[in-house]
Amino acid sequence: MSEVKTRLARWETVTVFLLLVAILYGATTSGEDFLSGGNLNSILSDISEIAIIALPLTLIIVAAEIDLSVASVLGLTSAVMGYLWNHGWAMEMIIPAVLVMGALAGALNGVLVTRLGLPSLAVTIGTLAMYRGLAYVVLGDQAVADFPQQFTDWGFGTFAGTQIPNPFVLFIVLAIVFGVVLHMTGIGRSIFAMGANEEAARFSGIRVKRIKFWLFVVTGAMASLAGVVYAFRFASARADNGVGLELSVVAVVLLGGVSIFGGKGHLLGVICAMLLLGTLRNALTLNDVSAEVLTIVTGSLLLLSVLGPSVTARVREALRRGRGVDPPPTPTTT
Amino acid sequence: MTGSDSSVSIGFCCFEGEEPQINQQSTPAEITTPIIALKGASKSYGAVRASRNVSIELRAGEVRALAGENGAGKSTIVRMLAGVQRPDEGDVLVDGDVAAFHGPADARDVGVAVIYQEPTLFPDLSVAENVMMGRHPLGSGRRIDFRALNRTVKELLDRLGVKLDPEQPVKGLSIADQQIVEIAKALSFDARVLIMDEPTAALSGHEVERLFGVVRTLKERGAAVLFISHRLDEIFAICDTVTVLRDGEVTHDGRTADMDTDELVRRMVGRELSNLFPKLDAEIGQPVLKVERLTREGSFVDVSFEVRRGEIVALAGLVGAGRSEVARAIFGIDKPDAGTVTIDGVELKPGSPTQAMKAGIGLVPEDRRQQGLVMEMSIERNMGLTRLQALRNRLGVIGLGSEARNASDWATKLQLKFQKLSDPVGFLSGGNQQKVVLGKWLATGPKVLIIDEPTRGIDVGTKAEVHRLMSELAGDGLAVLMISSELPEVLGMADRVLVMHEGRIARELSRAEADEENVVRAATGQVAA
Amino acid sequence: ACGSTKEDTQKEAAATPAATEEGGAAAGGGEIKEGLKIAFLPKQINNPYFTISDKGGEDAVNAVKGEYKRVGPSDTAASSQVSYINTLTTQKQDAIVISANDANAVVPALQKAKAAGIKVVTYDSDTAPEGRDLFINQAAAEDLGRSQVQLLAKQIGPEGGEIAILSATPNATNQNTWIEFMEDELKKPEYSKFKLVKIAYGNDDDQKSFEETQGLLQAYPDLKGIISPTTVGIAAAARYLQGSDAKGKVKLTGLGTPNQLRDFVKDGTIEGFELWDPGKLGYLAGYAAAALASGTITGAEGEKFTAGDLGEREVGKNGEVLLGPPTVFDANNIDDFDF
Amino acid sequence: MSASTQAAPTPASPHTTEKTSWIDAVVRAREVSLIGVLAVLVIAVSIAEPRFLNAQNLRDILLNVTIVGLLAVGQTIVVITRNIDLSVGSILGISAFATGIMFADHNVPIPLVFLGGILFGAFFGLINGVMVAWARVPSLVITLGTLYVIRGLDFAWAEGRQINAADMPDGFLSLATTEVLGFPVLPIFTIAAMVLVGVALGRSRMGRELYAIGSNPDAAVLAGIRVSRRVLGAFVASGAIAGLAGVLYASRYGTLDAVAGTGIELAAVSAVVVGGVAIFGGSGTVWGAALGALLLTTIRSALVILQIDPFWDQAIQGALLLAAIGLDAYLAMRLARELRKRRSANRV
Ligand SMILES: Nc1ncnc2c1ncn2[C@@H]1O[C@H](COP(=O)(O)OP(=O)(O)OP(=O)(O)O)[C@@H](O)[C@H]1O
Ligand SMILES: Nc1ncnc2c1ncn2[C@@H]1O[C@H](COP(=O)(O)OP(=O)(O)OP(=O)(O)O)[C@@H](O)[C@H]1O
Ligand SMILES: [Mg+2]
Ligand SMILES: [Mg+2]
Repeated sequence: MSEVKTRLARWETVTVFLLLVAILYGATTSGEDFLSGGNLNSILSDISEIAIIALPLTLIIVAAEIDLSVASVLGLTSAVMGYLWNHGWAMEMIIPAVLVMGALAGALNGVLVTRLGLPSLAVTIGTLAMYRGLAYVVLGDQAVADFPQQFTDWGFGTFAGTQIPNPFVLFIVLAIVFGVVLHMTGIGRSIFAMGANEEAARFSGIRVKRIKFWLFVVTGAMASLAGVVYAFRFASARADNGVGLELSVVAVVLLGGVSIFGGKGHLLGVICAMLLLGTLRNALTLNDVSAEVLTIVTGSLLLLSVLGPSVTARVREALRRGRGVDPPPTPTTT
Repeated sequence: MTGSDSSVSIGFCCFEGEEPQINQQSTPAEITTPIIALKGASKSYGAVRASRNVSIELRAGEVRALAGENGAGKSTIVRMLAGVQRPDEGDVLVDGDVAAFHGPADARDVGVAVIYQEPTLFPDLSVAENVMMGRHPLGSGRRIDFRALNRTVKELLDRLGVKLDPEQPVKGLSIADQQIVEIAKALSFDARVLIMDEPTAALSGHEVERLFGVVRTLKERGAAVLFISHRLDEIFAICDTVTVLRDGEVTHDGRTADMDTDELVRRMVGRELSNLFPKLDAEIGQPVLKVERLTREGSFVDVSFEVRRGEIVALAGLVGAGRSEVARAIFGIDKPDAGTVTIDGVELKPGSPTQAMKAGIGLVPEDRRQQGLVMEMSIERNMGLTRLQALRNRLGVIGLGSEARNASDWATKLQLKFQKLSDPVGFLSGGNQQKVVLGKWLATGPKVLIIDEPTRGIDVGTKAEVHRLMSELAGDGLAVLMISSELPEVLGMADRVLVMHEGRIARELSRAEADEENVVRAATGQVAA
Repeated sequence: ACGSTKEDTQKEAAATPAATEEGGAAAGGGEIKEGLKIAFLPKQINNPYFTISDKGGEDAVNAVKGEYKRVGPSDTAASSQVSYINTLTTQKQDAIVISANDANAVVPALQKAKAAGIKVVTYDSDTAPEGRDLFINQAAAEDLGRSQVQLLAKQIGPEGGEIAILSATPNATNQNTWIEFMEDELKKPEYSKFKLVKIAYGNDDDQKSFEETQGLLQAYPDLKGIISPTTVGIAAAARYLQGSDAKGKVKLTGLGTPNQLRDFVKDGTIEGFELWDPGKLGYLAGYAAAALASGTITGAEGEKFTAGDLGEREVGKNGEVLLGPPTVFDANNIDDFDF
Repeated sequence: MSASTQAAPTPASPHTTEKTSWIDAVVRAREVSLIGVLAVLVIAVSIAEPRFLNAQNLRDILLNVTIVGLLAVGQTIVVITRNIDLSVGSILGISAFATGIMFADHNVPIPLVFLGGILFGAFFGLINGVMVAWARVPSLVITLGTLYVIRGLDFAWAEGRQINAADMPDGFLSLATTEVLGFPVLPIFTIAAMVLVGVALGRSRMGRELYAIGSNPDAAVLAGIRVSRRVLGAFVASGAIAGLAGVLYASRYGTLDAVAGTGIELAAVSAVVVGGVAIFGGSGTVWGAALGALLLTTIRSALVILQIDPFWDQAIQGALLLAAIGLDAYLAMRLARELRKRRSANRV
């Protein structure tokens, strides 16, 4: 198989292709509406929080773990922000405080996963419920909406006269940082190694537990940051902010070609996937496609993202073999 | 089962209450049609042609060896005979007729039992269920009769002469015991053909003897056996005939009685091999690694020894004696309960591989697929994993091509056979994978290298190369701690031999004292240290 | 105080939708324009209550020869509503009629829509006033809150007892306002024998509401009555009571639709409950949006507009238009209604 | 099969007696410890609030566990094979809606509705199964995808319609309230399913093969197990059970729209995890899973009856789930240590 063909067969490439198709679809069916700056702005701002959380979650999934509690940490952050604001804290104090809180929430996940050796899926289903519950404990049925104007303006505003929303600019900066860490540093290499084979990583002297722990901490902090952005962007802090967002984020990461089994993936794929999802949903809504169809489209894309590579591989295999039988997976032996 | 007790002997348990279908009279193997055979079989994995036009026949009452270097295509033949894979070209013949196996179940149905090279057990299930999976004895209402199941398996294990509880989950068994379960599994049904892909790799001499006993019984009963091993003495001990493979092709097919080890090796590697254990004398210096009273509950007790510059110390013993556990504890994978490890006089923090690496320890683990390598990662990245710090440039980022440079240096030094350094390491053959593991540790410039089973599952040619390397390294002043279950290797390579028995160092032998008898006696606990 | 709008004249006026910029009082009595693009954005697209109300909205928009459209999320998250607002803004609708999931979270997006010349009408659930031009109020929150207490008190009788509330989500704005008024009403001396023991939240989820009802009865064996000011909650509570020993003994009232509760009224599980006609609510909202978008009104207090069959309506304080008092449904009249 | 196997007298196998150490007890007694926790909980709560133990409340707990317990049973089948089925909530939802439609629009008789609901669920299970087993794609992703897709189909089908109790026959609705010998009818379905699945998993070859697949999928292939077919079957079973759960949901709650059962998959997974079914396959039983569901339901009920502030509900439930899996891990660790000790004892 030639280099080009392998590259073409990579799922990330397919994602880019689909993204282009989605843009083309939007542009041809909704014309100037779709291409207007304002619409670009709403595409980008709609995915702000998902995008921010998807960054650390990509790392976590590459490391063969998962964190389903992110949306609850986002909600808890919103709730605590509202609570502290009601209690007269200055916003300049609240932001660092909730980021620390998010990091602590992530640290609890990390401790349970690395020290007690619990499966992260189970742990974070537990903290998913617990953190959301704590959000209700903190803020109850209140909604806090009187955050200072300059902060909410930032959340809703655009960057230096462009149509790029401020939160998205924040995302771009973070994406560069995460991209470099994952793909160009020793930590990134370690994450890939432990995702593919944790034991071998340990035997190579990689501090698997420590790195995993910090991944959870960073994920918590980033989810918290997304919570801050969310609260500002909607000028509203409620305990139920971001309910159910975790599934969208996981969907985006997987759609971006990251293997749920760990050890494989590229951040660029994930970024393409979220642009794809945002663009497609926007283009469809502009064409008055209903919410249920959007749900179906999201789900189908996710299915496609895993079925596509697998089915093409199997078809290729069958063609090559010529005999058309499906071989059971074989333990590779040498 | 009670009524048919007398008819049940090793290897022939008829759980369905039927009579064994084995041909009881031992007809001369030459005249009969082969029970199972491959005819002109070829098989490729992508670009790798693992099997080319291979023909091999297994006849009743015959034990046939399959010999060849790593990657020669032995396991591929096993997989085709077992119905795991179908040949791309050519056929599988059963009793002379073309058979289309659609899966392992089809092969099993015609009486083919297989012990695969890789363990194929279900860790969560009991020993008994592992042995009898899919063939549980049924009671009323087609429900499984667990009592009958456990009893049957118990009987089978007793006949194999092992004390294993059939109800115990496989999870907690040692590798050797797991291998025994594999063997029991293969023998548990009415097999006409028994195929064993390196069954002895994890077994001690005692257990190997037991296994051979079983094989002989089977042979007398008229079964055909295919036996694969890298230990050539075993081939000569048990096999009547041998098929030699090189690069996927059959290069020789004949009686073992008609050849000797040298010839076999020559046919396998296609060249003469002079010295299998080229241990050079090195200058032995100051102690580097010092282990004192190291203890880990349930694994080993009170282990103390030292290794000096330029010295190769072998840790010998039976499988399960706790040698690997000592290595893991020294390197910090496991935390010992008591005792200390010092390098050049500096005590290591227990349970920290990172610290051990900093202090200059390297560990080439026994299981290279699980512990040594990340299979889907490229060769260069695998080699770089131990040197992530060193590969950073000023910006803290891994520089473009720095991994490739690091890897290609060592690939050259170790004469690695590969296509591209960016290929997944899983593309390499076993021996070459082992070299990658060695390379990734040598790249760290260690003072002490612990090598656990340096040549497990490696063919003779590569073995010699690995030994040459170890010897050279010691010559350069490296302290080497070698764990090995192969006696010739221990005797040939070591300056000093530490023999472990049941978690303790039973005896220390100098190179001069170390001979086969001494080591075996100590390893089996016949002498106190 | 301007004169009535002449809804019968349907002239093709080709003015830009964002015409009306005269602040304050009367807009020059214009006519409703044809071809107005009016979009309904309910809290949740598949909620039956909104299916009914938006049907009324559609009737209104069709009556004024506008272009009706209905979009919305399938969950109740405020954020999903925002992306719909943005899309509607991009599409340059003339008016958006919205029932807000979060009174504040949608405001910035609505303000952007308003800045683009789109009129915003809220119905059923309001936003902060700066987010919209008009709020079509189904019933004054005060009336609604107090009347439910009155209804229940009448059913229980003067001896009083413990009562509980089964609400929707803890964050539901309209429910919370009503509950405040209920609590205030209960402070009156005539209710001294009544005691509000618990506010439970069924999250507008059948299963949760059902289990919460059951929990209330277990935790408070002496419970005399439940108020559930949400259609999902009252149906679930009725269903639980119907199958339990407490049927008829524990009184249940609140807000619900006649179709949903007809059986329970007939078998005595519920004596009476109340609700406005959701279809009329949507209908009124549709007309209000059309009037705003045509520039016949601006949303100032005292302005009047004609709302089809509902006749003339006046804009009240804070830009609110009141639908009217709720209807009380009981065994005698329930068969007269079908929604 | 063989009569001789049957007739064999118990040879009083000497080894069975010697190895009844406490570890084996713990291994086998996951269910026992769950029952213990449950007992402690019930006793503690009823000391604090005696009304907890009244008949109506116990009946209610049983009824409440019916649906999530059923889903947990189905989920167990899938989890044992080292898979997961996140789409059960959506399958339940669409099957509940289908139940409503069958009654409201087509007057289908009750037994046929049950059958229809089950088949409906099995159909979606089949789709999941085909994708997981044939395309060999991780089930977490597949079922996350079908969670969306099936819910979307449900929305599209319902178009905002709601089916009310009035649209369904009384005979069907009364299943939720009638009792047989003081025992409510609805949970009987769950118990029947549990026993059926429990026996099938524990004592049939097919069931043991499911465990084998979860324990080591590659080895299962080599052992001649038809892995794809079995995994497919597990998903069909899980789907069918979710379909049945949908019918029961309709009977119990009586109000049906497109959001029925949203998010219930997490409750089912929680129950399975608390019930000691290993999320990585190969071990666990439906009894454990059902007890896990019962425990979680009882906790919920206790929170209500103890009049805990509703805002604390979710937080407490999450914390308890963490405690349950934490305890589990602790026990497993003890077990491993004990095994290690036992090995060293064995050699001497
Ligand atoms: N699943 C696979 N995919 C790709 N290549 C494979 C696969 N299995 C085996 N090979 C390649 O086929 C060749 C023959 O492999 P095989 O496992 O039959 O060798 P072997 O003789 O059993 O070696 P060893 O002694 O190391 O076990 C090797 O080059 C190996 O790399
Ligand atoms: N897979 C396993 N799971 C649990 N315990 C094991 C396992 N393998 C080995 N052990 C235990 O660990 C101890 C040491 O075993 P190990 O086989 O590693 O020793 P060794 O002397 O290094 O043998 P080897 O020749 O396999 O390297 C023994 O008590 C053994 O029972
Ligand atoms: Mg092999
Ligand atoms: Mg070892």
